[in-house]
Amino acid sequence: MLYSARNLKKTYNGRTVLDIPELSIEKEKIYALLGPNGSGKTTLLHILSFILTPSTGALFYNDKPVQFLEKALQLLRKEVVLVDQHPILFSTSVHKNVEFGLKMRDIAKKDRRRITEESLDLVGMRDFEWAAAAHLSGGETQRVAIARALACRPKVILFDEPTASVDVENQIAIENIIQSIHRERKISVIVCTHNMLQASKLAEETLFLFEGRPTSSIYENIFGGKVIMKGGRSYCAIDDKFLIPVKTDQTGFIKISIHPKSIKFASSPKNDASSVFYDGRISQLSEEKGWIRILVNIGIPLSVFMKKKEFDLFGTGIGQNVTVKCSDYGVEIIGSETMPG
Amino acid sequence: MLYSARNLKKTYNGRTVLDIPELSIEKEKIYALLGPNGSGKTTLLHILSFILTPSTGALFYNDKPVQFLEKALQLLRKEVVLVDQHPILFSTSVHKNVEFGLKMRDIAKKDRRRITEESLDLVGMRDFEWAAAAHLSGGETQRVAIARALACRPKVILFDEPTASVDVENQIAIENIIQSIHRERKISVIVCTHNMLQASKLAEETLFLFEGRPTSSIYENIFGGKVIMKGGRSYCAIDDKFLIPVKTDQTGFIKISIHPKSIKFASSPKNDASSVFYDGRISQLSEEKGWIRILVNIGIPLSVFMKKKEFDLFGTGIGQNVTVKCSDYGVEIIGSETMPG
Amino acid sequence: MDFFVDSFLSSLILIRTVDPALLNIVYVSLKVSLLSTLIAGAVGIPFGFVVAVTEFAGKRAVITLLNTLLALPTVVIGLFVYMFISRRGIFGVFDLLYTQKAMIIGQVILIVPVVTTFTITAISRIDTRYRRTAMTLGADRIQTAMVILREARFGIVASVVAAFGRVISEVGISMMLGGNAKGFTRTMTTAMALEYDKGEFVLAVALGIILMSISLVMNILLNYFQGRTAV
Amino acid sequence: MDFFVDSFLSSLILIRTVDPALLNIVYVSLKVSLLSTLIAGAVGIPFGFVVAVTEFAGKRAVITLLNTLLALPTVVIGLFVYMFISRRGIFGVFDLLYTQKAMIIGQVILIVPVVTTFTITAISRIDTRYRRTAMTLGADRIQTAMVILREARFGIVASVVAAFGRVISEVGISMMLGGNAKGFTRTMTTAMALEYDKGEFVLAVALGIILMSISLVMNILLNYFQGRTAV
Amino acid sequence: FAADKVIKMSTTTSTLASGLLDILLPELKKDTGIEIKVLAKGTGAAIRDGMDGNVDVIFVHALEREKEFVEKGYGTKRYAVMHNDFIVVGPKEDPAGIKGMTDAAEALKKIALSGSTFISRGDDSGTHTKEQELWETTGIPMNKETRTIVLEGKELKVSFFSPQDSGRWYVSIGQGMGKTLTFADEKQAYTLADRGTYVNYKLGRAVPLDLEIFCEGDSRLANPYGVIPVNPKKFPHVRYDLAEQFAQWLISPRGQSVIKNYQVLGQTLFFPDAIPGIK
Ligand SMILES: Nc1ncnc2c1ncn2[C@@H]1O[C@H](COP(=O)(O)OP(=O)(O)OP(=O)(O)O)[C@@H](O)[C@H]1O
Ligand SMILES: Nc1ncnc2c1ncn2[C@@H]1O[C@H](COP(=O)(O)OP(=O)(O)OP(=O)(O)O)[C@@H](O)[C@H]1O
Ligand SMILES: [Mg+2]
Ligand SMILES: [Mg+2]
Repeated sequence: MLYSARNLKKTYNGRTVLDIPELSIEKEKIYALLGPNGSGKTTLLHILSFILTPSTGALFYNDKPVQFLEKALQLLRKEVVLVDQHPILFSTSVHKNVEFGLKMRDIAKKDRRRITEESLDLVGMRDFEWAAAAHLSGGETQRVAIARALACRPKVILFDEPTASVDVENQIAIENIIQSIHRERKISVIVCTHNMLQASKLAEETLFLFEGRPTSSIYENIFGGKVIMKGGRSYCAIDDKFLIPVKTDQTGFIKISIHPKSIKFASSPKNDASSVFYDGRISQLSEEKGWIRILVNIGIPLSVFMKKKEFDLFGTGIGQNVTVKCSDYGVEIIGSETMPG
Repeated sequence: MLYSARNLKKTYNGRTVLDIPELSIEKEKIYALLGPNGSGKTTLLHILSFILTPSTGALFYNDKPVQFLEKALQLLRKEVVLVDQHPILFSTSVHKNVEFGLKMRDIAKKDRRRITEESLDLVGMRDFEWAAAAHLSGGETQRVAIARALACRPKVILFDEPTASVDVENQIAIENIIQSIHRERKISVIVCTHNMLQASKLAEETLFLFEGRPTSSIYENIFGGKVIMKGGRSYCAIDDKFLIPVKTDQTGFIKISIHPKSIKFASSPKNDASSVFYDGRISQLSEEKGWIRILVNIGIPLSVFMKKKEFDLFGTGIGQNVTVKCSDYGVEIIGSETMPG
Repeated sequence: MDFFVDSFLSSLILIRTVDPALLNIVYVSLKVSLLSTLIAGAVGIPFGFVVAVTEFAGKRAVITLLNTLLALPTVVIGLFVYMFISRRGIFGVFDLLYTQKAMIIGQVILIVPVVTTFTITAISRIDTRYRRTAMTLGADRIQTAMVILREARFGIVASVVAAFGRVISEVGISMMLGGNAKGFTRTMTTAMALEYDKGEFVLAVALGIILMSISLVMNILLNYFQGRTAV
Repeated sequence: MDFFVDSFLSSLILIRTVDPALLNIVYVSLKVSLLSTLIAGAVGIPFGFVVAVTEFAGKRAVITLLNTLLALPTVVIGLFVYMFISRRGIFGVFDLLYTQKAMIIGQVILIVPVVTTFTITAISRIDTRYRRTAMTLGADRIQTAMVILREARFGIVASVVAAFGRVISEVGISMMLGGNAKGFTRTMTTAMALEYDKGEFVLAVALGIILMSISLVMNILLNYFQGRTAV
Repeated sequence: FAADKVIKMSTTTSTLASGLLDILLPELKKDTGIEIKVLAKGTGAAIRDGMDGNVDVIFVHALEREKEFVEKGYGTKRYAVMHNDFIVVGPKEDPAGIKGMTDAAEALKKIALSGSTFISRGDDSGTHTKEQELWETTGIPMNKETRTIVLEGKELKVSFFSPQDSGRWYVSIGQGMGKTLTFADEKQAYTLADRGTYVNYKLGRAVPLDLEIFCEGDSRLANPYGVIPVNPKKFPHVRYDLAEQFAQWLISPRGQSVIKNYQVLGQTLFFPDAIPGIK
């Protein structure tokens, strides 16, 4: 195991923002870390990169317990580099920024120069080598930060939304870089992102966080709504229009997640006791390793995930109208909100 | 015209980062502003929101020339609000941040409270009203910044990558907010984004910037490669593998953009004098107002844009293999790079 | 070490006996120092703000000059002011020399550069996005300034604290322009200087201990107040 | 106004004649002030850094105390040091009193709080992301500190400039611990105080003008040097 | 070793400010090779320096305290070197009408009775001590102010005298002679000054003092200066032999004549006491 953790918690002023009973991350893989805003992704990456100390709990790196003491952490940090969500560059030149990690690793001057240039080339920022880092645009900054981390040639690299401000061309380039460093240099990677396509393109494994806790429910189709009763069954009413079946005794506002694999196409709307049917239109399709991700717009966008074979059976396609069905076993309650009611 | 500009330039230390000979932006529309990193999008938005003075040129707002004098600009700024690319929140509470614009507009205390709460509700940050703004996560910060701008109820609102760090659920919510404020309050909107789907979902008009200049070439399929000659024709060789036909006398490295509408499906590879054929696989499909955007992976991802009717003719779909053709009239040279040769 | 024990005990006796002369000295010290700091703040903070946020030709020269003025000796300030307010100076008719007003004038000149330079430093470091954000949200010049000053408050408060420390511990100007007249312009520091000249070291240090205690109390109050207004 | 013209002309004459006594005074002033500033920087910057970046129980108390020490009067420092280095003091045998070393000791005590508090303020304002970024890139404690100090350099240089201004213009400690002995411990300020005592106001101000000119030159050099190392 | 013949001397500011030492010390060096590191300060602080063993010799004018200094064993012997005299000065208008008076005490009394402003040095210096003595002989009720301090563990009372009901007209400023004169000039008030400083401020400056001499010549107005080497029995490190040599030189015909011939603006400031009638 690259990382494992037990009862890891981070608390700020009494609020627990991260609470991980159990976590295992394997070596030499690419993980995607997903979760809504504020779910603790950045906090977790900071702990895994040894720049934040958890409030309680045990963390193991390469099966050895991590001692949260500066001396010990310094050694570990030479192997693990984080690219921040909103990276900052030191107020020097782009060159010096990228060279920084190499200096810290006592690389010879000649090699430093070469590696710096190579790294900048990778992210297409070689032209800016001698520019003042402070004046770069948002995307340029993010790309230099990636080059700076790559230059360190770490064993593990953690990316916190690495392409959030990066343009389409470089987004692809960076995704390719991530894949190639993983393939060629056997670097372990964790990428935190809100871009589902990116996650499924890159990741071999996926971790989901919700309100600080790892969750099995896929981070998709998250909706908030009010519990209502109708015909002896309970539903979550989204925007007072869409009724999603849900098993609950709660009342008031809840947050639900509909598992994308649990949503199925229905050839014709027949009365299925446990399901609800919705008419919609396929607005997006993408292929992900034998699976198809389908965005069905039923008024709200539903993400559906099915095997390519199953999808092909239906003979439908982009821009076609379909009926989908949803049953309560695929709906999970992930939280109850306190909202004005 | 909401905005028009002539010969607008912004220069930093002799480098012209924005150079707009002519620009017109209509009232009560949603515009998308697209362009690669460093193309001057943020710079333009800063000028349009009257917080940056152009180096030279004339800008008109509501057909009146803009005087870049503090007194005059202050009045204009009450009508135009910008949401920054990496917004900062004042180091007070979330509530005070959102209330700030209202205070500046001398809104009564009672109304301030109501509007603040409403705005936070819109972006789903009501629970954080009394939190310290400095400690919010990336996406939370971005959402509060949007609420802060919305609370001002401006006539024009400029968003600089508003959902870059926002989670999927709230991304949709924010897109809906942008559409509804535009529809209901007749607010003019310019959204700068790298997310093509977002742009096509929201925008009625699209502006492209490349290296500081407005360009007709759609900001897609941008590749860099070396010019090579083969059989009396010139090609741009990408990754030394993919040959894209191009009309040029240049040598060395160039940057090209392949117009997505110029790429066509080819039923069978026949020898067409001016075209080159590539085999690929459809990895993504999305519907955009009667058009289909197709991502064809030929080793590098090609974006293809065709009428739904045309696409349907081919009877192909997601995950299918296709042959596409590309001819030099659809390829534009958008720059030549100085790269180590 | 006996000396410090002596001084400490003496300071306790001084405080316990509520010596009216001492009370007057403390009162004059505090009044003059606080007024000087207030005025210097009112002048130096806006001035520093303007220098920090505007771009103009001689900006670096102005900052260099202000840094130079940090080295203005009290004797020079004293004589400079003296020349204007002495009986023969152009403001002689106002009979300012050897009054608390004269001390305040001199002290303000002494600390305006301190407040100004540190305000400039504090504000320069504030991300320009704060300014732009305030502006786009509709803030006028003054309101934008308030936002920036708020963000730079730690630096600015530090500069004011330093300025206060500078004047309450200052002796040259108080002596030259105040004249150390007993009951009128005698401050803790001029009294200390006098006791030192007399060779009454114990008394001098006892007064110093009282001065430091007062300064400590003021800083604790400020700290408490700042803590409460934070966020 | 004649007075200032006179003083200015006198200062020119003083400079032109290259008075060796004057040269010595300037030399002593600069040597003592620069050494004091150097030592205070070497003590105060690291100390301020540690206070700023570490979280510990008494942090606010330490800062409050440092702020209080900004109000330490020179008389108190003078006497304090005197007690230790006077012939009867525990360090009496080293015969430090009335030497430049004694002046430096006193002046360092005077300005360490200045350097420390302003270093703390400058560093506190630096975004914690700089620290985290340096750390994740593999910087050890010292290297991380250097990054943060670099980012806070304007504030820190400002504090050192202020400290230098404070000591070169300072007279109390120089007088009490140096003794204003001609050729040994006479500085520009103690010479000014003496001229003032003699009633030679013109000469006092002339010396003041020279002092300010030297300080100006130093600041211009520093500005130039800083400009060159920026970016 | 010429460089090694350096001794330290604490003295009152008047000897340095008057310029006397600037004449005296080069002559001393020429004759004896002795160099002197001069530390000029308030009378009290100068004597204190001797008591703490920080200097090798003191040169002050506070007769009573000098005697005490020797009695307590801090100094070996007091050598009377020279004197100058005190004068009562005041504004031209002479509101108290003391012009020409020779009895200093009477003059002060008139100032007090007329309520004219009087500036007191109030710094326990030789001049201040003299002023307090004079006030006591006027018969005007005196105000005694006492402060308790702790010295070497024991409580000790320190007292100051000033005329009673003097709140408005009697200003105690606790500063040196020059500053006191300047103060009196500004406020157009009376004060007791030593002649040397007065002459310097009256004649030596572009803008002379606006004060006149009204009372002089009273025998009580004499201001004697003494030099005392610090006692090597108390402080073995002091350079007693050089200090003694310096003191001997001062009272030698050579030293005495240098003092006698020192003039500022045609005025003799100090009168030698060791050898009467020296030229
Ligand atoms: N220093 C802090 N003090 C108080 N609360 C904090 C602090 N840092 C983070 N938080 C809170 O902890 C929660 C988790 O933050 P974190 O940055 O890990 O979220 P995230 O999953 O990265 O979100 P995003 O997708 O928006 O980047 C947030 O609600 C945030 O407000
Ligand atoms: N103050 C400045 N000084 C020098 N160069 C600057 C400054 N501000 C911006 N630039 C440069 O101007 C160019 C345009 O910047 P801008 O921020 O407008 O780009 P952008 O289109 O918003 O890019 P991104 O998609 O990365 O946000 C960039 O190359 C940037 O380096
Ligand atoms: Mg995050
Ligand atoms: Mg931008």
